[in-house]
Amino acid sequence: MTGAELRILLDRALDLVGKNEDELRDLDSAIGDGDLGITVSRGAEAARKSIAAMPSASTPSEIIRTLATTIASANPSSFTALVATGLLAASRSVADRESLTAADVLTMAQQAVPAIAKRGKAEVGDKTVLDALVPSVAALEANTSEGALDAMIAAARKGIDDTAGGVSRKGRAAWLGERTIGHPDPGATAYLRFLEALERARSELRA
Amino acid sequence: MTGAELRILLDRALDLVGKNEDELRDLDSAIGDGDLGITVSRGAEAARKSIAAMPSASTPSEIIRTLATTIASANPSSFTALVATGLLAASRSVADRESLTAADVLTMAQQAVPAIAKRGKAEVGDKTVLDALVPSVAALEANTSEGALDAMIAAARKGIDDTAGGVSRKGRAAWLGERTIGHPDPGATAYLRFLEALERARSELRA
Amino acid sequence: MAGISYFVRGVAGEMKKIINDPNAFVDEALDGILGAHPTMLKAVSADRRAIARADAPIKGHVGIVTGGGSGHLPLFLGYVGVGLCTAVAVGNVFSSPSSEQILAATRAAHGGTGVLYLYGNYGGDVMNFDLAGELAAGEIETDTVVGIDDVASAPPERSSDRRGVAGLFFAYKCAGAAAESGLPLAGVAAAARSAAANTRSMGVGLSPTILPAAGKPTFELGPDEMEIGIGIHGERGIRRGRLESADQIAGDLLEKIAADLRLSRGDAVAVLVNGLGATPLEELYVLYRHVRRTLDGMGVAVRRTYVGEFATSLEMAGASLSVMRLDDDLARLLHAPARSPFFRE
Amino acid sequence: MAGISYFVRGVAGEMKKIINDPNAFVDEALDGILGAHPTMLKAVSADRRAIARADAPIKGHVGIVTGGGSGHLPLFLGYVGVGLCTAVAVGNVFSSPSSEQILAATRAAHGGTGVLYLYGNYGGDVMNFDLAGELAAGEIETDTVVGIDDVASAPPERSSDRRGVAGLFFAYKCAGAAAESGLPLAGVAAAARSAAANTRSMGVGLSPTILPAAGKPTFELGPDEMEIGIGIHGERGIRRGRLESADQIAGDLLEKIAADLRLSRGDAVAVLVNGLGATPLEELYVLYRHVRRTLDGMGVAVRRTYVGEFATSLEMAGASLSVMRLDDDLARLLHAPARSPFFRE
Ligand SMILES: Nc1ncnc2c1ncn2[C@@H]1O[C@H](COP(=O)(O)OP(=O)(O)O)[C@@H](O)[C@H]1O
Ligand SMILES: Nc1ncnc2c1ncn2[C@@H]1O[C@H](COP(=O)(O)OP(=O)(O)O)[C@@H](O)[C@H]1O
Ligand SMILES: [Mg+2]
Ligand SMILES: [Mg+2]
Ligand SMILES: [Mg+2]
Ligand SMILES: [Mg+2]
Repeated sequence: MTGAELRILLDRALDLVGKNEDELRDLDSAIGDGDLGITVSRGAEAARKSIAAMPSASTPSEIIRTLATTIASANPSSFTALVATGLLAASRSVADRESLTAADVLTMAQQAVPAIAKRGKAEVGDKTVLDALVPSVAALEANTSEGALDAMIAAARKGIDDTAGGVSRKGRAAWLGERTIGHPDPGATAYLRFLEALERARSELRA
Repeated sequence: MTGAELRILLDRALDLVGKNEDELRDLDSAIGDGDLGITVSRGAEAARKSIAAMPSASTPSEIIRTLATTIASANPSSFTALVATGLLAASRSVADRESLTAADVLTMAQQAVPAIAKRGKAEVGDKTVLDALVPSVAALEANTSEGALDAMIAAARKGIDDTAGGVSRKGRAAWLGERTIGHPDPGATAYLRFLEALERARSELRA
Repeated sequence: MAGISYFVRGVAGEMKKIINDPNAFVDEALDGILGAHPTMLKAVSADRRAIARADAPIKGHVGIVTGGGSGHLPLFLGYVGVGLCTAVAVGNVFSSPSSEQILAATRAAHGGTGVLYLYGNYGGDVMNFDLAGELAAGEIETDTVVGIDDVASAPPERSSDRRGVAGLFFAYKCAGAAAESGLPLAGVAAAARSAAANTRSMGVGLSPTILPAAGKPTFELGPDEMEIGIGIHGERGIRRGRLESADQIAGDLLEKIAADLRLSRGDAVAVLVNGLGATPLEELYVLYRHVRRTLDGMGVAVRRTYVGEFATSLEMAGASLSVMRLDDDLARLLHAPARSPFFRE
Repeated sequence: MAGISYFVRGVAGEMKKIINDPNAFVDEALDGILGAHPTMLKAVSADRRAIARADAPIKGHVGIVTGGGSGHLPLFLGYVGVGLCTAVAVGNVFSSPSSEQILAATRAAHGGTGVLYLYGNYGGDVMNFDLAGELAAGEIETDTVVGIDDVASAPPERSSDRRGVAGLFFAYKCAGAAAESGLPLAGVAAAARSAAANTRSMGVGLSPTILPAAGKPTFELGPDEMEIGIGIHGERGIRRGRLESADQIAGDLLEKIAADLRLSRGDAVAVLVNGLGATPLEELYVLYRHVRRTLDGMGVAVRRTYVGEFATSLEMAGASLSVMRLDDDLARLLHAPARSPFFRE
């Protein structure tokens, strides 16, 4: 995938993911401060603009770096620091590529995950974005072919469902302790919605 | 009336007037801050103690001065400043008397009234203690004989009733403007209750 | 855009206080203050209701005595210090101190050259200060200046009936600096009078307050109402209206004040945005922002700015704006050093 | 004797704010602050969310950068000044600033000898400061100290998980004095670490607060309840109980703090009684009174006292107690001069 192709894909996916604002706001209101909807919609909107303003010859690495810094600044929060951290690690791992192969995408994901875990000092099971991210990257490792994105989505969704019954152990939600039981993690859901948006954008662009 | 007689009379009258705490609190709550009940009950209680602690040879003037300063300090407020002002003027007007005649009592009242009016910068009709005080002193001027106290009580009561329908123009009640219509003035009522207490104390002591 | 009123389930109409016996509230607060600031303040009456700066009386300096009801901190006690008032008489919540307490403060403040009484124009306070002044007569020369800055409390033609609110701070600051500089009583009184004459204030209340001993609100407001022109005891203002935006509120208050002061292009002023208790500092700065922009637009130079809690009404939500027009003397006096446990310049 | 909770008809559950557009609240408050204090503060990023003392960077001096969500004034911005922090990154209400904003503050604070990050231990802030530090790496040396003074937020064995609350003030004051004296980064960090290690806090909340943009209360409390151990965003504490008397509350808070600090006879301390927003200053002094008496009784010397609003939670009613054990170094640093628009020593 060239830089130009990546831009088109991201533009559409970012547009789609922003439409989940209400759901994400409600999820974050239940066990956090309710800002995740705005964080995602404003971040996506701002990122579309920044990417559109980049020179047409920008590399995938540069595009992802811009995505990272724009999201980090639009409506700053815990989630944006995590996303930016992961995307910056991903961007660095493909710094020399003009175009991304499936292997490159896997490398990016494999670099992003530990960077995010380290930033959040979190582990799988803490009921955070990691509980969707880690299994979805495992699915990608198992399958870098055509159906990979569907497998990632399924794995992320399962990760969210499996942890919804537990207690949030990180971030603002952790303040509520037992009161978080039964609520799916907002950040993990945002990640799932992004994967879904990517999938839909890809189908649309193919059609 | 000697100092010794005055002490006995005041002790009983102060005891009686303190029992109006609830009524005065409610009246002052309606158009003021509700402290007049406590002001009167604590002031009366403290004054009884201070007077009891005075040397037995104290003159009426000294006793009234003690009454003034004690009431002024027990639970300070607008009303205590007015009462103290009036009593200090009264005390000064009989400074040389060993014993009070009916004429002395009239002099005291005549000195107290303008001092209070000046202190409060108030006039009859402003719906204050003056609206009970001024007519009651006029009644005393007209009749310094046996029935004087009854006449004063009747005049004070009429003054209160006549002004209840008007607007309070001085003190905290004036802040409420029209909302004071229909409420009798608390300070005027306190003065009336004191006259009544004096009357009852006198009858009891005679009996 | 209108202001915002939020409805909260589960906190319906409650007001909670961190106190012990409500009747001991004032004395316990004073005990805390005296214990916290022993190098700056001392009690000068047996009942500890008259309090003076620790080094009072200052020989040869005019004393300044203030006083009033409790529940307004930092008013009044908070302005006892170097370059400010010399002593204070402290009443119960929203109630005047006694003439005896004022007299004790007067004696403690008297450095041989007389005492200025400087306080807000409230009936009980005026009567008790006047009475104290008469009791002190012969012994100590006194003069009196009362704060009458609240434009909402009476029309211009009855300006001497107006109440004193947060703008009293400016009079304290200027009179205190004058006294500290060694001016005689007439000079200190003139500084106070000039500050008072050039100061106007107006406030807006968003919620009432509860007197600890009385246990009932000082007034009632509808859920999306505000009281424009409110006093610091919850006195009724000019009108009651729907809660407006910060800019509208700031604009309303400034308009009244500027008209009453006849502010015009080229004037220099000091501005005080005061919180009444519960309103966050952030909101006070949002108000200040619009006041400042408007004054800039009018060509009025803002030489000094104060934003914070200077005269409160227990936990009342709301704010007031005070403006003092400056001449060279007032500007110099305002700029002079001052130091109390509650205020430092 | 129990504390007192009053029920008020006609103000049922409302919370009113003096604001314009809720989404512009933070930027408008900052605009007001920058307009009010142009000689002391300046914006150092295009979005004006990074703000530094007017004379920053100070050549040869270590910079101190703090930051966090808005709604806590005077925290965090209020502690940018001489002898305090050098710059701040300002987030939305109760939200972290961005790493970009922190980076801008870092650059503005860097006088050539590195920057200390000093802020409260909250997830979003930690992640964004860490990210900023990585972005600055190579260009500017940074070290980090986080405030973890809230004893109610985690047991002693997990003390590094604790949140930072009003006690952060002590770390600012000591680190700021160390930086002002020209100590290198390691020395400034050591001062901050020592202050943080010797400070404990705990608070009690009486009412929730409402985020302007969210419009819902941060938590709910029964009409006569209080939350013991509350955080400055309304985080749940140790227990919820009936509102108690001031002396009981003060005793409870001090007991927890003294045990955790292992305070003993002969120790010297600084005490900070902090109001969370709506609670009147008078009530804070009633709390202080009991704290002081208890410490006196324990043979612990109170060397410095601070009572007022140092770290708020918008209009939350409640208070917190912070105690810092003093050694000679901390006592000296605490005593050093400091000056910001919001704090003066
Ligand atoms: N320490 C952490 N490690 C990993 N993920 C975290 C951590 N803290 C928060 N998150 C994720 O961030 C989400 C909340 O994001 P956001 O709303 O931006 O937080 P906040 O508003 O508290 O700053 C959570 O649902 C969780 O997925
Ligand atoms: N200026 C005044 N002149 C005359 N009487 C006054 C004046 N102000 C108040 N009063 C009297 O005092 C009474 C209220 O007394 P009090 O409760 O002590 O006042 P406050 O609590 O406002 O200090 C009023 O009912 C009125 O009779
Ligand atoms: Mg959130
Ligand atoms: Mg009264
Ligand atoms: Mg009263
Ligand atoms: Mg947030």
